[in-house]
Amino acid sequence: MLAAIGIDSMEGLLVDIPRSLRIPRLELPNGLSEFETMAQITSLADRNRVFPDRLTFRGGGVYRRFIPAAVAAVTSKPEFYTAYTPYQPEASQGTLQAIYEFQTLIAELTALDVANASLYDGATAVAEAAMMAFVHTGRKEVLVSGYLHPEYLDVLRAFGEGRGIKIRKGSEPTAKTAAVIFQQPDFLGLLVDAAGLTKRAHDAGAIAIACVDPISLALLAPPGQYGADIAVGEGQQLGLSPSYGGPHVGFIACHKDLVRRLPGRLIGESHDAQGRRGFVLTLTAREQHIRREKATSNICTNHSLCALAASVYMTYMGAEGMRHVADVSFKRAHALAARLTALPGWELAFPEQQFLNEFPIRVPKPAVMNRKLARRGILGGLDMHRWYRELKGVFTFTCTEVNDPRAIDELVEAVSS
Amino acid sequence: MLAAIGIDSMEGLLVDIPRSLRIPRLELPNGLSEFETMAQITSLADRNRVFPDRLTFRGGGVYRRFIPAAVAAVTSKPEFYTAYTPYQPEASQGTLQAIYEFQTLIAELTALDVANASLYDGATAVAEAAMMAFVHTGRKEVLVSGYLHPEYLDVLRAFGEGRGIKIRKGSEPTAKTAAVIFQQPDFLGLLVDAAGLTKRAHDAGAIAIACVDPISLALLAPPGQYGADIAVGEGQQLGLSPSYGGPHVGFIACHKDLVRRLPGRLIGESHDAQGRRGFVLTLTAREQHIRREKATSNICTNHSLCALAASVYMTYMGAEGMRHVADVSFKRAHALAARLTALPGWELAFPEQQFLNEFPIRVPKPAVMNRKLARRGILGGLDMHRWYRELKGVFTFTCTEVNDPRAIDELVEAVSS
Amino acid sequence: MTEPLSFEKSRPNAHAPRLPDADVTAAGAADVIPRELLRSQAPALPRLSEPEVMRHYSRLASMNYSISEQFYPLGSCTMKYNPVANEAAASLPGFTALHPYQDEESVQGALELMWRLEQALCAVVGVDRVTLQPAAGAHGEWTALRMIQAFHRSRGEARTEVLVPDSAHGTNPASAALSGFQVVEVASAPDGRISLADLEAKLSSRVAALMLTNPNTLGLFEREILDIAELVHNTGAKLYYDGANLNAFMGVCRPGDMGFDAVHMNLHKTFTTPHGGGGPGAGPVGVKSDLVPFLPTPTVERTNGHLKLDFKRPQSIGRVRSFYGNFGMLVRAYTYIVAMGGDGLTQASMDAVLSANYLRKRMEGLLDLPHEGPCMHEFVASAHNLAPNGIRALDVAKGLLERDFYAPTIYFPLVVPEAIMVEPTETESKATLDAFADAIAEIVKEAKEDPDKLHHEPHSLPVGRLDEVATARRINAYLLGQSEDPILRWKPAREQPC
Amino acid sequence: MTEPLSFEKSRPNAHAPRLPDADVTAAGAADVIPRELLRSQAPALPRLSEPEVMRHYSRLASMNYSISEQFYPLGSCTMKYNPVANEAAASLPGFTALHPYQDEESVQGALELMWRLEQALCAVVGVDRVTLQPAAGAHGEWTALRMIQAFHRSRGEARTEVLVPDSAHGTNPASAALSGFQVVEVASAPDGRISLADLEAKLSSRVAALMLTNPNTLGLFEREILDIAELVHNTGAKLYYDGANLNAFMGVCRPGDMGFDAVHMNLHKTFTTPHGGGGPGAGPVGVKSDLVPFLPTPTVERTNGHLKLDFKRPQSIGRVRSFYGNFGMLVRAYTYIVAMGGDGLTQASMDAVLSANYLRKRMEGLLDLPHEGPCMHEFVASAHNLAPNGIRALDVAKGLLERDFYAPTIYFPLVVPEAIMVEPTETESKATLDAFADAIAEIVKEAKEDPDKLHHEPHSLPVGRLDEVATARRINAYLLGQSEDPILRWKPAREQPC
Ligand SMILES: Cc1ncc(COP(=O)(O)O)c(C=O)c1O
Ligand SMILES: Cc1ncc(COP(=O)(O)O)c(C=O)c1O
Repeated sequence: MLAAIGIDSMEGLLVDIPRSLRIPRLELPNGLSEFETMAQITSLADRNRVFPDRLTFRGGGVYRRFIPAAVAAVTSKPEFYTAYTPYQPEASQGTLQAIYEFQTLIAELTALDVANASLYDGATAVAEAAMMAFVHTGRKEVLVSGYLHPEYLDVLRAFGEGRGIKIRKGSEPTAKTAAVIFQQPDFLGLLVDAAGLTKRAHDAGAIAIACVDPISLALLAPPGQYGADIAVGEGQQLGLSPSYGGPHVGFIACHKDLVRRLPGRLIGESHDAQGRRGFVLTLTAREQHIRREKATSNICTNHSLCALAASVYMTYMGAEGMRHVADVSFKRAHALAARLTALPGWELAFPEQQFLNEFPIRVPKPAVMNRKLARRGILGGLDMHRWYRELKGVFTFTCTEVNDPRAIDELVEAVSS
Repeated sequence: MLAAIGIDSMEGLLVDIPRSLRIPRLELPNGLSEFETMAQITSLADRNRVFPDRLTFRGGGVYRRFIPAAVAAVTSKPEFYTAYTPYQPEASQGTLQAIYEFQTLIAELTALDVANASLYDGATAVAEAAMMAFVHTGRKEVLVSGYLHPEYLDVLRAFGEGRGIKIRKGSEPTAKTAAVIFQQPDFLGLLVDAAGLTKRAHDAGAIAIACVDPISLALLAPPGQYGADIAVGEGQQLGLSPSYGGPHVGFIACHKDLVRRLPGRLIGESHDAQGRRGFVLTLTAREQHIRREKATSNICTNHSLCALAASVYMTYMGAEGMRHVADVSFKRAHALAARLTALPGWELAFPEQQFLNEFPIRVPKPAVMNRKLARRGILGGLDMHRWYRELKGVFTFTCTEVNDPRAIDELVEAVSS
Repeated sequence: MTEPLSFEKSRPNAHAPRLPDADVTAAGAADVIPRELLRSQAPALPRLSEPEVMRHYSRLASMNYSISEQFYPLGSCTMKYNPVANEAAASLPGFTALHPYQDEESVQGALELMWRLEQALCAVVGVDRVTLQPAAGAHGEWTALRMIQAFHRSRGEARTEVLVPDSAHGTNPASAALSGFQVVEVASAPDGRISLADLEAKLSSRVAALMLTNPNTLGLFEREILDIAELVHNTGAKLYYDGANLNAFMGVCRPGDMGFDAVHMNLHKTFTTPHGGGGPGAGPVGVKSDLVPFLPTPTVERTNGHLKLDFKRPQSIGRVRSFYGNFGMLVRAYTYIVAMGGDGLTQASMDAVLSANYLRKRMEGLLDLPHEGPCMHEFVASAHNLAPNGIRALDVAKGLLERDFYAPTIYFPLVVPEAIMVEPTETESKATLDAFADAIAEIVKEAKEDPDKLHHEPHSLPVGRLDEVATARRINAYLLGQSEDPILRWKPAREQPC
Repeated sequence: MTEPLSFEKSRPNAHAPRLPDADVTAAGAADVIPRELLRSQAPALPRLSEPEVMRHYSRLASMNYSISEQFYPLGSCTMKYNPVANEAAASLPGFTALHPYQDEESVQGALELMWRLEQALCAVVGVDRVTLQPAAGAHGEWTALRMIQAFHRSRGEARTEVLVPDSAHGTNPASAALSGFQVVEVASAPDGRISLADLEAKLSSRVAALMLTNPNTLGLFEREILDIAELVHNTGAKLYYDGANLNAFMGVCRPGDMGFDAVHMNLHKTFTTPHGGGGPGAGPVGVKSDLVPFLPTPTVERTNGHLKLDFKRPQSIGRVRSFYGNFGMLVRAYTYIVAMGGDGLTQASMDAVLSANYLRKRMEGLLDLPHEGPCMHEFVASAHNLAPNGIRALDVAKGLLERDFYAPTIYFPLVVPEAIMVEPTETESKATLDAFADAIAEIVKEAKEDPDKLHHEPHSLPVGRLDEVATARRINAYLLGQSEDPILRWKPAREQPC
């Protein structure tokens, strides 16, 4: 090829690079065969401890759930995972239709008008929603009510700081408040008065942002039902493995009045000259590649493949299936709570509040409990004291359809032994 | 649908089944969810002990080798694994071309004229070859020379018995001999005088059948080079996992004079009306669906997907790659042999004979050796005494590219401790 | 569009894969082994980089129809959906990494799975024991016939004939011949079922067995199966069941109860192991007690929880293949059985029969339906009615390909002219069945209005109709030494030295 | 042919998946939770059997172009082959099953991998530390700008402007704005490189940073990078490197040595993690020592073999996302780096530059090449020369689709009219590059001889050119309340009660 280009060595192509910048070599070992590479990577994987699904009672934003084999069978198709963002619609209808279906699924689940193609995760979804409210209302304060996931709160703060948005804890919006953000169920697993918070936000002319658990929406009132303006959340439970925290997928849906403020990709229905239906990237005037510094967000690459996984999951489960696992999770969590509170020294931290399948409970021996459980192969509850000074000795425990009754017995036995 | 058919219950469709034959229900438990099913299957898998590749020194017809991730990435494509035998060529060009390439790869490897689309395994491949010789020569005796894999020999006997073919051990063919069968390298890993055996077979007017190790053919003289008429073998080493013995793939190739006697599918090149090249099932006049009792074999479903895996492997490795792993295996096996024979009481069982990467060695403590090795996570040599009275205390050890030098050290240390 | 061969894409300077080095001090093979034992010419394998290899096979894959994308109503082949969980189960390292010569203690899970699968299959077909070793249906047929042969021989009877209906699948007579039997054909009666009269005429003390599938290849249940069994047994012969059509009545009735002595099952049909473009499959064989002593070795035995392989079976016909069968396929089939359960398997057969009858109904007035219904899980139609338009079953098949459906089995069974054998299976929705029926209607219309158009279909596939006759002719020329081109393989331009 | 939506395929009586029952004695949610907190209308999700779900997505997949099947010369996106071993590595249960809140002791392997990846990336780009948390390039840009902002603030400087070249990618100004900066554009010089004069004019004590990619989006190396760095640093501003083009010179030179203070990398470009049809990616950010205190939390720290997550970083900008980044993507990228090694990465960049220049050469006389070569890993051509024929860059792109190639990036960068930005990458063979060049030649010929034919391409894909304007218009009507059809989603006919 050099000859065809008309030069006699690679150097001829690197002439623009100042000599002083050239390095002799990369300070990295030489390459390895695939076999040796996999041996090295596998040895790293083997240095991690894997707790079995059924004995995992820890949640806190990432949950073990049944993942149909169908999900990986779809997302592992190279036609999906090795394609780029669908810039050329005629050659990308597979991805475009799948995302259009995802947008519909999320809109249905949240009972809102429009959802986007995906965001990075639940945390950045909360932050992007806050930015929407900030721009929409022109107000510089965002209220966070109750126990929002502490990491979501941190990310929200980091986003706010750049643009000088004040993030405050509280649920009493004023004329300065751009948005009220609440999580349903909250980080402790407890149900909050979403409708009430929404009303208060609206009364103050603020945007109501609900951060929701997608599985819970098969049972609980969706944001659209109580009038929230924006719904965001983390989609990990929709067919994605814990994977040490990522990649997962953030989703965002909103009322039609806010659609032009949405961050990220939007897919719309279209037609060709022969009247055949097709799908395209649309409303791009919101996006960075068109609007540059005036864009609603800087997001470009998002989490398409994770959104695809979530679509496969929701399509496979259907409304009945999701409702079923949500209800099974509810029953098992309540059965576990009953078993635990029957033990000496164990009591619900907020006995008067309802929960779904994750609940905060005060335990007698916080210091040793999880180490003891780990010895039995159990991943125990999550220590809330790590984030909340006021919750000393309080752990949240989670149950889903993967924690069979025998697993619950094993847990109860282990903590009481 | 019942209504459309014009009946009011399923019973209307089962009228031809005598009442007396109807059963109330199947004596099986009810179905389970995918999650519960996988839990049950996984618990069975967990009841098996997996020895790491690098510490597996046992062969005997099934070997651990590096399998490129590319193999599974191809064979897991539903377009390949959920298709049927390519009866409709226009809608099956993917499978047809892949098999045509497999036929070419095997023909190249064996240096023979034509190979078929695949057989079940190495054992039935040997038997099918013997049947070819039986029909072709009209002679009723088949000679087996030296250490043919004992299970291949058993299968050959079972095939022969039906048709009254005498299977004899020996290497002195007579006018009654239909074929001489030998394995190169033999079951003990030793090299045999393939050329001499072939000549003797031909001098007696018999067919020479070589049972070969496909990886070895990157180094060793292929059957075509020394004039064997038929080459058969087991393709497991070409990208297939041990999988407790199957599914693997048998291959068969032959001299052009015997092509019409070949069992199973053959793919040929063809063209459509526009002159576009395509591939089709051909010479079907040999096969059961056309020739019925006069067919060359009864085989119908064969091992296509395994043949595809082998094609991907050979195409990925190339001649250089296969030669490289064969040579690495050779060197490591000889290094291991040298290390072991240096130990007191260890000696090669056939010091005067050459071997490639598997060799028979006399060990001092046959009764306890493997149990001792297993405790160190090592799958030790294979006890030849199980099959050969004369080989008391003799084990075969195998090395391939997966047994790194440290693994060899661990083995030597374990046996000498 | 067609794709070049991997050999044609080969580039001498393509990145070869990185591979581990020996890292030991030992001479190479070339320096140790005498030259005459070494290879003189390197095989002309393609040389491609990993990206090229992957793209090559991705493009080939996209040239296939498969049940993952198309309706595949291939009669007699039971192309039902293959649950993805089967694949997940079969790829567990606890199964794939097992060496067949590991000690029994280290493979108890694998043996337990095989044992449970045997129990489940016994329950479904109503037999006493099952061997899991045969690699496919034909292999199972041969295995069973060998057992029947051994049974008769053990009683000093040299029975040399096997009866096979004229509607039987080709593997039946072929398997009989491969076992050393003479094949005697039994005629079908006008109603498509086996002719009892002809059967009686052909039965004798020379007969070792009658091979039958039920429902037969026309999709019709052999109503007189009990009389047939009695006739056969009265002559001391055995009744063999070709289980390719087992999907018709799981949970409804059992071959064992019908009087069958030996039964093969196609796990790659009834029990959803994938067909893989032509295998691997698995063809377990179930037998009644008097054939049990002749089962191939080894069998899996279970004594108070502990499992072992039994090689000591004095009357056994011996080994029918290496190791223990297509284990990976057994894992898939067992996974399917656990997930479906007795209730699910029964429902599957019911749905399969319902789909077939619905589709058969929709064929009325479009194609000939030579036999009276109801059918079981499949039915055979005929394109005979289109003969006046110069349209054959083949043209109907190609018309379906053009319309994004795989074609039914054609020209089988041989007893029906222009046969079109349709098996929809239980895993297809009514919407799909209707779309298929509409396509047939469209084709029949086209056959009558513009037969020539149909003759030239398909045209939107990678290739059009291929000239198989020319291919056979060219191969012939090669085999007769009149040409250098084998046609059955690509031929390298020149050889490279090793 | 187009495919119905999953919603349109939905059947009320489809087999719902079997799911585990609760098997505990506890009341259901509906009986415990007050009605007003419960859902009143079930969401209208599709109801399909597993076979239908799988076939639906299989058919959608077959409607995509992807690098697994097509050449994908999408400029600026580095669509190189994704090694399958990456996927195998990332799907090891030892990685996928880890809960982010497991104790450090139980995830040493994961932390070690992250730590090693950080070291490797430091070596490639020449920085002191790297944060692996950003989920994509844009997220990395914003993260870096926040660090630079924090750096200036920590020194009591309120710098409010960020300079961005007019050739920059849209995410650059967008990220700057999202961090609260004013964006000031810097012009390109006629040779396509940044104008030093304009840069000097725009630089001031208000400037926090200059965002630059090198080679720039025209594929040209910024020759005066050292002068640029000096100018920027003299005003106390930081120099930011947009690493989307890092594939151009791995092992040849390093952004850190050029004077860049902060660098983001797109692991989904340079380091072969798949693009997934639009993510997930990963956008780690590397920084020089004076920005290290501001890295987001947590960082991975290694003290004599033991790894921990460090959350106590007083000057940190805090968290930029939940947990520790797109860990699964980090596994893939690290696997690639181990397999390639220093030698392999260097060779990759060399080959990428070679391919780009070869293809650029082949474009001579076919398309305009507005800037002088050599280029680095990509080049920008222009369809301006076809304007007289009424052919635009868009038409050339569609013509390529018709010929089974994905299209280059078009209309970017904005500084080139009718831009066609081509990045072949190192993983394509010469044969593929030639085929692409031939396709361009054919298209240019068609453009001159029969432009109208080209205007109507593609016609052999599932759909032809789509009317994006009509789509926008219809959405507008919906947003203005003039229509009920959102266009941005499928709308169910009627709601089902819960
Ligand atoms: C009726 C019948 N019998 C036997 C067979 C042979 O089964 P296999 O292809 O698995 O050898 C088949 C399958 O083609 C069949 O349809
Ligand atoms: C030059 C350049 N900068 C930044 C980005 C943004 O990266 P990402 O899409 O990962 O956010 C891209 C990728 O589109 C790019 O090409």
